[in-house]
Amino acid sequence: MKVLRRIFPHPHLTLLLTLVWMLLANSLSLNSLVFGLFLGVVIPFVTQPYWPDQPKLRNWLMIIEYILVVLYDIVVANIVVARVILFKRDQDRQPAWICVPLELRTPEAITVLAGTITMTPGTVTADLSSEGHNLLVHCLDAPDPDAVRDEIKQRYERRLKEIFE
Amino acid sequence: MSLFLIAALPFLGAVFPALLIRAGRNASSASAGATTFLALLGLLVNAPAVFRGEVVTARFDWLPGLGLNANFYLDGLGFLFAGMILGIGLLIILYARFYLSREDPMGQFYTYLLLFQGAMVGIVLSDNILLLLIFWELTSLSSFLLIGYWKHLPAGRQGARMALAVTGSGGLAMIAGMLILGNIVGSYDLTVILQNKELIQASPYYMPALILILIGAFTKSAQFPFHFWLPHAMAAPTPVSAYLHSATMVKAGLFLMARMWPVLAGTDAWFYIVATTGLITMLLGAVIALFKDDLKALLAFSTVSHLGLITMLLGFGTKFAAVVAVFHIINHATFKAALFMSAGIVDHETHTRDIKRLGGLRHLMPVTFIIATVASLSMAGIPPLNGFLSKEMMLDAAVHTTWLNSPYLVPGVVLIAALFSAAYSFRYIAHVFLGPVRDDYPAKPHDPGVGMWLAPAFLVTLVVLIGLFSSAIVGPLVAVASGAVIGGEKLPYYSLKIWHGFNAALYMSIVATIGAVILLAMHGRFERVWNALPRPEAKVIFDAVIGCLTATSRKITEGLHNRSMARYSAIFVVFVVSLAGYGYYTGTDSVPTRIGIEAGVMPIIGWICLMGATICLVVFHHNRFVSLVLVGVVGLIISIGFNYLSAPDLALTQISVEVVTIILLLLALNFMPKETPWETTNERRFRDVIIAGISGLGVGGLIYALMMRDFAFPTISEFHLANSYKGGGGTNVVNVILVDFRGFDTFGEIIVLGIAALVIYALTEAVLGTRVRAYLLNRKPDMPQSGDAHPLMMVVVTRVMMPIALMVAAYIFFRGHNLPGGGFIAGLIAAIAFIMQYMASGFSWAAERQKVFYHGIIGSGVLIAAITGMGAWLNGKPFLTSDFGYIHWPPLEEFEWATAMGFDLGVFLAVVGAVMLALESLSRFAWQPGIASEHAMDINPARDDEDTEEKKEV
Amino acid sequence: MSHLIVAPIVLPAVLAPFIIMVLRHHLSLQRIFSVAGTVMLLAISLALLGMTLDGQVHVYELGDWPAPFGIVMVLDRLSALMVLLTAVLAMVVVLYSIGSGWDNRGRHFHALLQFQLMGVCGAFLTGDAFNLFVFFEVLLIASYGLMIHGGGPRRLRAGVQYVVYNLLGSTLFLFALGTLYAVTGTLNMADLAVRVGEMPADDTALLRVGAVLLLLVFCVKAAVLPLHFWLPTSYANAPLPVSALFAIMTKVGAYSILRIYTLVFGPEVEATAGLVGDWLLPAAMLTLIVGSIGILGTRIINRMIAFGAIASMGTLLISIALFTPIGTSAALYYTIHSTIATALLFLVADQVRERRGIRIRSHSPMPQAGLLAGLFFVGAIAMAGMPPLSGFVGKLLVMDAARQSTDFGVIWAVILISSFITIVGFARSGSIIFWRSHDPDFIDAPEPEVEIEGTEDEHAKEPAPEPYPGLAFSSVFGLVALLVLLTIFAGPVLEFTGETAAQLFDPSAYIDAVLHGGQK
Amino acid sequence: MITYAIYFTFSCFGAGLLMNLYKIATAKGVGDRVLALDTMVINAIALMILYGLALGTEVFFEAAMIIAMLGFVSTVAYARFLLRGNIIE
Amino acid sequence: MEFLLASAVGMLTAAGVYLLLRRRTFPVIVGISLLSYAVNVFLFATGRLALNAPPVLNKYADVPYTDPLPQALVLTAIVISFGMTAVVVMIALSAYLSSQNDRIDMSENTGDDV
Amino acid sequence: METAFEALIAFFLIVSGVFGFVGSYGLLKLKDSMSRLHAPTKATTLGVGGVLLASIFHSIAIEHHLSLHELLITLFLFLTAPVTAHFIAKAHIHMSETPETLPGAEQDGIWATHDVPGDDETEGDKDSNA
Repeated sequence: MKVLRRIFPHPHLTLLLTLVWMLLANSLSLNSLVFGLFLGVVIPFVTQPYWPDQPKLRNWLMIIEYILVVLYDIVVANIVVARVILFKRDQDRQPAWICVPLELRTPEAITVLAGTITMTPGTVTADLSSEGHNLLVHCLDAPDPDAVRDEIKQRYERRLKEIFE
Repeated sequence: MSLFLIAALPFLGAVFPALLIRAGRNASSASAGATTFLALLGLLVNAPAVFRGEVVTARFDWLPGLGLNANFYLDGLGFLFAGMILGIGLLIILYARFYLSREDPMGQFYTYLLLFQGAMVGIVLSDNILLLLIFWELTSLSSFLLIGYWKHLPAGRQGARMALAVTGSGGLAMIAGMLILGNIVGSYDLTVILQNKELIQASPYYMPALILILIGAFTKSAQFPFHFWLPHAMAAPTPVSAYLHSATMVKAGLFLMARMWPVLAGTDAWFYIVATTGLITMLLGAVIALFKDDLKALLAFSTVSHLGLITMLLGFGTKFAAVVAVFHIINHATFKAALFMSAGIVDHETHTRDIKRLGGLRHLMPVTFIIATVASLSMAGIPPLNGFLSKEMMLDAAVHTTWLNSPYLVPGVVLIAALFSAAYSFRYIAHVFLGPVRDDYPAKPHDPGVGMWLAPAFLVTLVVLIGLFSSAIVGPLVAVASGAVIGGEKLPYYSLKIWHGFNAALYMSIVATIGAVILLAMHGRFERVWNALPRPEAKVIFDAVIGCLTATSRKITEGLHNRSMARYSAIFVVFVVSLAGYGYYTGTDSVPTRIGIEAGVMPIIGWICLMGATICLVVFHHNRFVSLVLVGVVGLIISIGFNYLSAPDLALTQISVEVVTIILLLLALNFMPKETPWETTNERRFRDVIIAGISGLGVGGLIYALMMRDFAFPTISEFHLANSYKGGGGTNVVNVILVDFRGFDTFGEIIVLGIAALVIYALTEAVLGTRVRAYLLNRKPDMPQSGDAHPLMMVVVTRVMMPIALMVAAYIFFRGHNLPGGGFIAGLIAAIAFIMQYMASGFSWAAERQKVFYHGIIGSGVLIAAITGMGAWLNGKPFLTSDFGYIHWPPLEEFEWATAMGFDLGVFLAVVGAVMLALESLSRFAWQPGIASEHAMDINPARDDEDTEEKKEV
Repeated sequence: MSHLIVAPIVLPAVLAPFIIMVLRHHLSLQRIFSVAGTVMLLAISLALLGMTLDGQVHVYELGDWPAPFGIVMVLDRLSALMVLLTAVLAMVVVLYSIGSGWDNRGRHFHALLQFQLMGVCGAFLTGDAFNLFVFFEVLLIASYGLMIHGGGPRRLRAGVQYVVYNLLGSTLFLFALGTLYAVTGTLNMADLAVRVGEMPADDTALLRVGAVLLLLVFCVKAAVLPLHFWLPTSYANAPLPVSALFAIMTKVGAYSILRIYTLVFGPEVEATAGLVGDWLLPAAMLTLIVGSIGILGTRIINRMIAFGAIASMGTLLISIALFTPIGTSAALYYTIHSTIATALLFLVADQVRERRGIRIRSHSPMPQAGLLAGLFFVGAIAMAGMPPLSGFVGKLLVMDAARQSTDFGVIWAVILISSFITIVGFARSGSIIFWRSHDPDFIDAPEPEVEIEGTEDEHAKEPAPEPYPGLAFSSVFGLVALLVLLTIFAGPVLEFTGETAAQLFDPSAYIDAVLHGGQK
Repeated sequence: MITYAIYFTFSCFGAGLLMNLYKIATAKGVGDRVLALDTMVINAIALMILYGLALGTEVFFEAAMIIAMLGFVSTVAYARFLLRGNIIE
Repeated sequence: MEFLLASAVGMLTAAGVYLLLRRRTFPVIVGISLLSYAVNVFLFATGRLALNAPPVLNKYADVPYTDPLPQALVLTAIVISFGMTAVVVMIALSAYLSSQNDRIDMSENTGDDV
Repeated sequence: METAFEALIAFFLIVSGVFGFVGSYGLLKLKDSMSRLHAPTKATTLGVGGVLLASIFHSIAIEHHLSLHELLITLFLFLTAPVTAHFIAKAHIHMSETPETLPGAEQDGIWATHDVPGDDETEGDKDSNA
């Protein structure tokens, strides 16, 4: 097991990389699969020192759900924000800083959360607090900052907590 | 003995004194003497042949391509001079042994002396004027060393430099003259030239050749107006003076004139130039000599005067005068060498050469007195000494010379010169040896040991003997030598007797002698007048000229090369553009043959972006950071442009290089000022804009013109397109060109990259080894720094990105042969993947995880590329010959292998290693104690949970 | 097809990475390998020279691709001669650097030196214009590293100028190559020659631009006025053994001019008629004059010799600019001479610098002053073209070759006058450096200490590591011996250069060998 | 239909590029310039894919992918420079 | 299209030359990079321009290809100029750190003209 | 079928065009720089995403082969865009904001960008919270 662990330090990563390879090769041939797998094994092995203590992912279904939620939010938020930019007068807009307290502790999870916040238009993760327990988020137009915060915690953080911890 | 050996002996022998000096001064001087003696012996062996009228020759083809051959020949003239050079040289070696003091490096002295002797012998024996030139310049060089022998004396150094400058430049003029001469005749061999008098004198180049050669001769023989170097050369030790100024160096010019006499003399130009110069020099030297208080200066100017005399004789162009000249050369050598030696003895014993401080030495130094007196009287032309003989003949020749239809001018001037000549000769005797004994000599004078006076005594004996038995002793010598001078024609009538009866010459002699006595008696009065007279001091003028030359040179040099890069670049650009324009406008231009591609909206937008960004870049360049951002924009657009214009490989390369370059520049900018000050004037900026605009127009116009025309011939890339797959096994032609058709370029290119990294590394090491390190350690950032150097998000993202990026790199690498990509781009991507780690997690954290040294990666990359290339040798194919094939491993599909892959792997490794080494080295500048962290992220909430858990456990 | 032809490039290219990889921390092993590599290079170059003696042009087709589609290395007399010269110079410089401990004053000296050799040899051997560019870059970037070897503020600042100027030159090179390719569609020199010869007469303007630009690139390398500005500062501030090695770099420019403008744009090519000779000759004369004036007008030994190098390039280029076989023959002889003489002076100057600093002023006497004075004297007379050394022979050859020119009077005057200035300059500096130090009145006349060129190696004031002074001196003596040999055997050498020139002026053999006969 | 859509999208992104350029030229702070450059990169990616789509070729894909992958490195480097002065520490 | 490219090359050259004539090392280096962009595009354009004709052989169709050779040359040139830029940046930085002076001219102290 | 696909492709293209434009336009229009930061995310997500989707459909419908590698670009953008935005935001905070202009960071007291080591005040905060 230990040997196996040493050879496959990051099984998820191996999978991901093989997928990336297949995408790169843009073909579903045996050759690319074998080669992708080969590289998928070799590269994590080489880069192992650069990614110590990898998180363990628990809930695969949750991941898919999360992705779908985020994609949906992105589309919706895009439209909202586009309206704000195009049609709202600048002085009517109410930008706001909000502080999102974090329950997540894994760096990976925090990163995913922060990334999600940024990628959904209208909010940008600006900073982390000095001990990493809060996220500073900027809202393009948030008449009610607290609602935004609650939504973030509800929609994303909760799911991430399930996935990562 | 072969002439080669005679000429070579002094040079060969020159090694010994320097080496043998460790064995003692005697050994050193003995070796010099022995060498000279051997050479003299060798010369004498040839004497019978010479006196029979034969010409001894020795030929060796040295540089037949140029006509410069080591041809020597020995005729009467050469024999005379060689004999003088070697004979007096032997005496000088003896004399110098006792003259030089213990502190003087005697080995050096003899070495120089022998070098000089060899050069002189070479001159007189050369049968090739180019060879003669070599020896000629060699005498200048070796005399430079001899005159400057006493390095601690400023006079010596200056005198040496002056002598070198004057005689050397004369030599240079002579080179031109000789080349012209050779060009006229078609050969550089003297024997040939000497037979072509008519050809030479008829040539339109006769005058330039004559003047140039005479400049050489005059400078060497200290003729007016080049006479001034000679007295200053007196700073040399007396043996040197005695040698250089009696028998050798200064006689070289005379020798040359005598040598060239058969072909150059006989024209009006020759007469007026040479004779007049000689006449002036003779008079001038004689007058100045009388008023010199320095013994050696007196002798020096007397030498100048006598050289003038001989020059004048040669200039007369008559056979008789030529014979007299030869005769006087012999006589002058004997008495002048003796005089210099006697002056040296006086100096050596009394520690002064100032005539004003001397007098009455005849009692204290009787031997020296006798030597000096006899020699002086000979110089003054008193019978029955040899000086008298030749002087009489000279006067005789002068009397028969008309100068510009005036029969009296020459004799008149000659008479005055003779008068002064006699006067200074008498003064040498009267003011040094006669008179009362003084008690204020700087040292207690007495006669020196026999070693010192033996040599001058021998010469003085000769003076007397030649005077008495001239025909017997030197008659044959004069005959053969003069015969050589006048070119083998019949000798004129002359007689080397004391008594020629009462003739004009005798009367003149008598007048001169009596006049001289009177002049000497009134010397004090004349001296006051002389000192009051304003007269140009040659040394001052010379120094001023040289000083001016130096100062001007400095001004030009420093003015031109003022180390202003901006100016250098501006000159570069302007020059290049204007010459290119010249090239264009002198050629014929055809009309454009191609129709351009219509530009769509997108290219125009891209163009606007590019132009806009470039203009902004120039406008905002004072803010360095902004200029870098704009460089990024420019790079991005160019990369898109490459892609748009069907160059995907270029686009990939451009964008990845761009990223690395930006990182590099930002790393450097961190330590540099962030602003460029406004320091140029508006005019300068305007000028720069003009220069830049013109160059831009030029380049733009050029490429436009090129693009609008078809190739005049089919391009070679058609072959590449046709053979890329067949011969190279790849469909991406660009890549196949890179790794196969032109793999050698790529090989060079990765080496360039590798060297760049090495240079950066070496420089980092060097700079961090100096006080810069301390500066950097104490350096406070010049901009406020934020917290959170290694943000969590970045770290996490790069951790995910890195394997993916490497995957992409691998993909780009493997597909490169068939699709856009390849080792280079892959290498850059991989390098950037690593750089991301450095940027995100910190230098020390990332460096700690780096197990392989970048040096090794670079080296192995280059080696792999080279070894792949050399693998072809095993197949008997040239370097870098590639091979490829297909492998089929069931159940996999067939796939291709190519040796080019190995080469590309080398490229990949070299690129990764080079980029990483460069960036790592640059990053090391920023290293400061305390910034290293064991953690990749500054803030990691997971970590303090662990901490608390640990605490709980405790 | 002998693999030996590519050996002068592959050998250092393999040796240098090996040194970097394996011997990075072992100076003594580095030295051994560096010397061994150079010895081998010398042997190879001798063998190559032997191969060319029968007058044949050898072609090596890299990657087995026929010219003009692949890259070829071409070995003819000229390239063999230049490679040999490089190897000889390298040998001396390597030994000297070891002897003087210079290689220990920074990192990677030997690796960079080997790379430099690779670049130089490649430039001499290649038969492809773009490949020439690549090798130029190889030798340049190695030279950047060598030039700043050891560091020091002034040297580094001079290094910036040097690099920037040469980057300009490289950029220009690419412009030139692009133009030529766009016009002719080829990069192979022989193929270029063929195509240029067949160029339609009514479409020459762009070709001419390309030819001029290319010439200017080489003029930068050859330090022709007014493109010589990179030279004085960089040579004066580089470590002196490196400057000695750089003596070959200017020759690369001269070589390229000779190669391209006899082979491709030869004197009889109509399309580019009047482009080269018209101004190269005056420019060369100006170079000579400015160089010699510089010798007299500077107060720093290094810089003086740098100007000497410029002056000698002037003489050399005068001879090249005649574009006659006899002129070229003289130029080649002078090339050998000037490389050795320049190197010699730089090495002597390094010994002087080691003992008393680099400024031309009086100073307390230094150890071994007599020996150094002698060596300096030899170097100076060689550089000034005084007999008996090869400089004089070379000068005579050049002047003799110029006889056929209509402007021979001007050329002679320029050569002779600049010789005069050079002599005065060297006499002045030599007497100040070596003689005046013996004058009690002048010893250590206090002078304000300012930062000047060359004195920058403050580490040099520390006890410099000088493990084998004898080795340093013997390499200097080696150069002297070479000068002497070059003088004595001037006849055979000139015969060879004459044959080389003949080969150059009859490019058909070269073109034939490259385009048609390479495979045989 | 697709052709017109492509034209429309081209012009949108093209206009975007021009606006970015305008921003770069006129922005007051350096941060905005970096931001504009970043936007430019994104627009460029979109343009490249669009172009590949319009021409039906995949040759543009790699360039777009590499820009997507590496573009951020330079943006981060710029930002890091503003933050810390030193981009690798 | 040709005109656009030519004018862009001209502009880059002009900007590069202008910056090259500045007196500090940094703008000069930036100028050199611009010049190398210019020359790369120049060299690229010597193969004449072509749209949608990348020199990647198509096994299935007979399509036009642009001239691959200049592209290969430009690739080499880009790499080389990258190496050169890296070196010059490093030397300039070291020079600045060693002498606290980033002037590219050395004329403020000619050394021997005291 | 073909037309439906074409319509779909066209739709995606137009959507992406609009959002791409809005992204760049927002950069100009919005007045405060923190708000401007929001604009590029539009271009990143729906702008580029739309084109990518269009491209994927295009390859399926018009060229009749499955080509999913456009997804990679999305992957990269989703990975990198937040980091870029984060950094630019941090740069803004660093240069234009002070701890006072931002909301408090609750128990951590200060935001990481302002947490400059060596600054006493923040050090103190840090200690009290640790």
